[in-house]
Amino acid sequence: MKTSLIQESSTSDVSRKDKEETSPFVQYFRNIFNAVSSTIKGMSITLNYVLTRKPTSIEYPEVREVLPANARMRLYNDALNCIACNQCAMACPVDCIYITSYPRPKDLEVPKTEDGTPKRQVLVQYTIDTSLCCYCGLCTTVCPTECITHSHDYEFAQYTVGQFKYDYTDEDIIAWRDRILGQKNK
Amino acid sequence: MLDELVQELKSKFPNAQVQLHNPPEGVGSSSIEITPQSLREVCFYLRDQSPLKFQVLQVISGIDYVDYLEVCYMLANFDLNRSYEMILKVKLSDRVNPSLDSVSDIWPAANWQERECYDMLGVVFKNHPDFRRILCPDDWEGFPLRKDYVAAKFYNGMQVYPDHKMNLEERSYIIHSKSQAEELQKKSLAKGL
Amino acid sequence: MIKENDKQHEHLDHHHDEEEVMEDYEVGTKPESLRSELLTLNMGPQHPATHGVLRIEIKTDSEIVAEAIPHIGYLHRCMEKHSENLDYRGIIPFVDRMDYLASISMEVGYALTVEKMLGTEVPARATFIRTLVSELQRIASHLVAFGTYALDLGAFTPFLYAFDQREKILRFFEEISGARLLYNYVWIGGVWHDITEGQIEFLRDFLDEFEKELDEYHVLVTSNSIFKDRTKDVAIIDLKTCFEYGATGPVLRGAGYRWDLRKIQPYLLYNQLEFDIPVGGDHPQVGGVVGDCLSRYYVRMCEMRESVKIIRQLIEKIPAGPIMGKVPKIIKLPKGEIYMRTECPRGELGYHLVSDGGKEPYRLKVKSPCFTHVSILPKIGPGLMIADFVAAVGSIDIVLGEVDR
Amino acid sequence: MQDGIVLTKVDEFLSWGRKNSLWPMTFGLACCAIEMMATGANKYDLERFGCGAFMATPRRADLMIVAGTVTLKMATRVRTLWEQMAEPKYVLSMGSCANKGGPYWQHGYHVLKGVEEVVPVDVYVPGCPPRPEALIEGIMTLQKKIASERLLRKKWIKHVG
Repeated sequence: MKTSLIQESSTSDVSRKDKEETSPFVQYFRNIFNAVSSTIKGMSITLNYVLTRKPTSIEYPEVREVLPANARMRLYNDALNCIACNQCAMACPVDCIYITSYPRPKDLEVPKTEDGTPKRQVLVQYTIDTSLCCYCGLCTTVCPTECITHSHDYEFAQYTVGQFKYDYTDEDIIAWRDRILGQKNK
Repeated sequence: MLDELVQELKSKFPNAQVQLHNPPEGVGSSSIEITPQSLREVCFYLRDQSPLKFQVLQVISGIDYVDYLEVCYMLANFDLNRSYEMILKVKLSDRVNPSLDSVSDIWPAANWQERECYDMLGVVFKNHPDFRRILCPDDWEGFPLRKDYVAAKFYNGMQVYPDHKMNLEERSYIIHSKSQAEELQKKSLAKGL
Repeated sequence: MIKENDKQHEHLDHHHDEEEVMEDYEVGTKPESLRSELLTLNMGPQHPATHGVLRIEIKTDSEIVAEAIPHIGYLHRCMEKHSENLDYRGIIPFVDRMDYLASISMEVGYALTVEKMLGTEVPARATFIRTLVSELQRIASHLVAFGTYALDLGAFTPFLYAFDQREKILRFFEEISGARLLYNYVWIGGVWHDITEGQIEFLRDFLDEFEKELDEYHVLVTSNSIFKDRTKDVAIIDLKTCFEYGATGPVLRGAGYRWDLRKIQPYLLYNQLEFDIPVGGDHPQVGGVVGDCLSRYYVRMCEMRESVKIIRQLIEKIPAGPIMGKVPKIIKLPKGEIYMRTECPRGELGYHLVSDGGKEPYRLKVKSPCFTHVSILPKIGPGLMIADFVAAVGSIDIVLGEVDR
Repeated sequence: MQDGIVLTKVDEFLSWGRKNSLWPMTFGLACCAIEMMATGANKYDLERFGCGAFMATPRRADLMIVAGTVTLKMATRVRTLWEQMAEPKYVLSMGSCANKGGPYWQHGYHVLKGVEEVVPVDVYVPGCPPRPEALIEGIMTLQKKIASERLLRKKWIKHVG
């Protein structure tokens, strides 16, 4: 309806004007034609998408994307294999790894990690403030016993920010060990 | 190429005390140092008359050497056949009130770059058309990239480094008393660590 | 005379009294009793069309921009201060976060700068991978530019199409580096992870599909007459302005100057590759004048095709071998300074690195392309309509993380 | 104080309606904003959760996704935007920077250490930047929180007590 109104007014305008000014009039219709035709062209591409393409959405909570093996998600330190060498804390550009350890009493036997490195220190605290972590992966590359790794957990939204501080010497967190090693082997 | 330019500048501007700085250990870029007083005339010459025609000012970078400040002008020649870039340096010995002539009428690009240099290092550029801070808010105190800069505790009522977020407890590595340490150690040993 | 009068009173036709009053005055002059002033309009920091947290103070005369003053610094994250306190490896994650749409290009520039000072030899395979990923990053970055530019101008569909293709590139990046957006992939001396045969196969399929998609984008957006009318002859940045303000990248190439550091000062493998540098005015059938929004947009679209060409050449002859060169465990650069430029998707990225021989750089200053491009806005703004100003801001494709650093 | 079955059912209905039509504000600050855009795009499709309608103005939005680093210059604007939002309003802090300053906490003289310094935050999403899935999970966590809200009951308690 609207276009027809505009047409009427423009024709009446033209009748008043000189012959020279018919070109804008032609231009006007050409513009309308161009706009409509190019929109139809674009629409046909969209229609082609609708009809021929498979849906690309991932129905997230039900279907999950398989993460690549080296995906960098939440850090996990396997405290049983950690020798408290402090290299990860030094390499961390953000300074979010805090380690406290004491030399092992001399009367006790020195246990070994899985790859045979002697554990001369007793790890008392190994805290990572995950809310500061920038997931760059520099700490994992310097670890001599490869005990600090990126796990594949990314779903751990919290209601308070304090809950992001993980002490990896906690028994609850040591209990994650099997699950996270399982992720890597999968 | 830089040597020729230095010779040329030396003959044209005897007052500028043109010096060529080659990298001390052989790697890196060379730079040309001039006096602050002769900056504008040298810049005009470099842009319009010198055979290399540095028509583009790429960036102005300021460096704080604790004893003095240095302002570096990265100039580039956008000739399609022989592109060239150069570092022009000015040393400012007055660290308290450093000031320099603005080159924003020679290269309009300098307008914002000089504002950033002022914002970060506190170099005042004279005759600048719109001289104020650019990145930090207008009421910011201090010049962050100076080596002796200490961040303010409060800004606008907001704590910049709130104590409860600085992980002070975890960062205070060995503060435990002996008995505490032994207790913690015992706990860890029980976990098999 | 009558015609002009009509124009003058177009917006007043329903106020006949005013019209009568107005007729007493000569056309073109303003009655002194009529008070007029510029209206100040704040665009941003929260505005969908400013691509982040840019604030532009616009003084408008009705619908026309009379003065545009950009205010930046809303994302000033003190990257340069951080780099003075970190070792050379630890800076890479921060360099990533500068231009978060083209992190790899940022990393490549930084790694090349440090390697030049350090004198490290990078293995051939690592250089190949670096060239490959930086070109792929260029495509990903331009896709976002294309999608959001169409979004700014009122078209939602291209945004979805662009992100659809971008997700595939991100998947490739995630497989090689482990992260989706901020990779920390290019290290000093080489790259972190290797590329497998399967990933190259994936890339091959992707390139075939992407080229077809690119043709469709042209039909969907470039040939659309509404899009053309919005961008044609709008916000012309001519060559003189480009040189005065130091503009580089698609802005300079859009102005018709065939300047690309990949050709002029070749780094990585660019001197062995065949590709063209598209500039504004190469395709007169697209319309518009050289240096307008349309030509900047079109340069980006052509660059994507060139990048596809480059990647095709690369994956055919990727050599075997190690991916990390010999780098000391603690990197200490010799005393001195260096200024080095590379071509990132938004323009020339320069690092001015000053070392005092220690573990940390004494000063790292970044020449960011977007900073210079934002500084052109006060020059091109006046005289544009507000809607055209949005088109102008979108066409220079800024990333605020890099402007403020 | 009685808690009738009708009140509970009406409460449940109200919070069901609220949680399934969370309209976020178009408010991108930094890197995380790109992931937020990716979440809104086709692959992850935020619309499936009823919160894909990104509103350009705070007055029409229920949810503020603080996606990126909040600097001191921006902090007052974030506060203003939050104040402009109509009740009920929720804040989701996305990514390390908004949670606690992230990588910029140590030398960031111009970075606010966590957006909770200026606005109350309901849910924190970890990551730098979080994967789109992580953001969706954060929104689902927020939906859980909203579902447990008892709007009428609160009013009832106030009224009776």
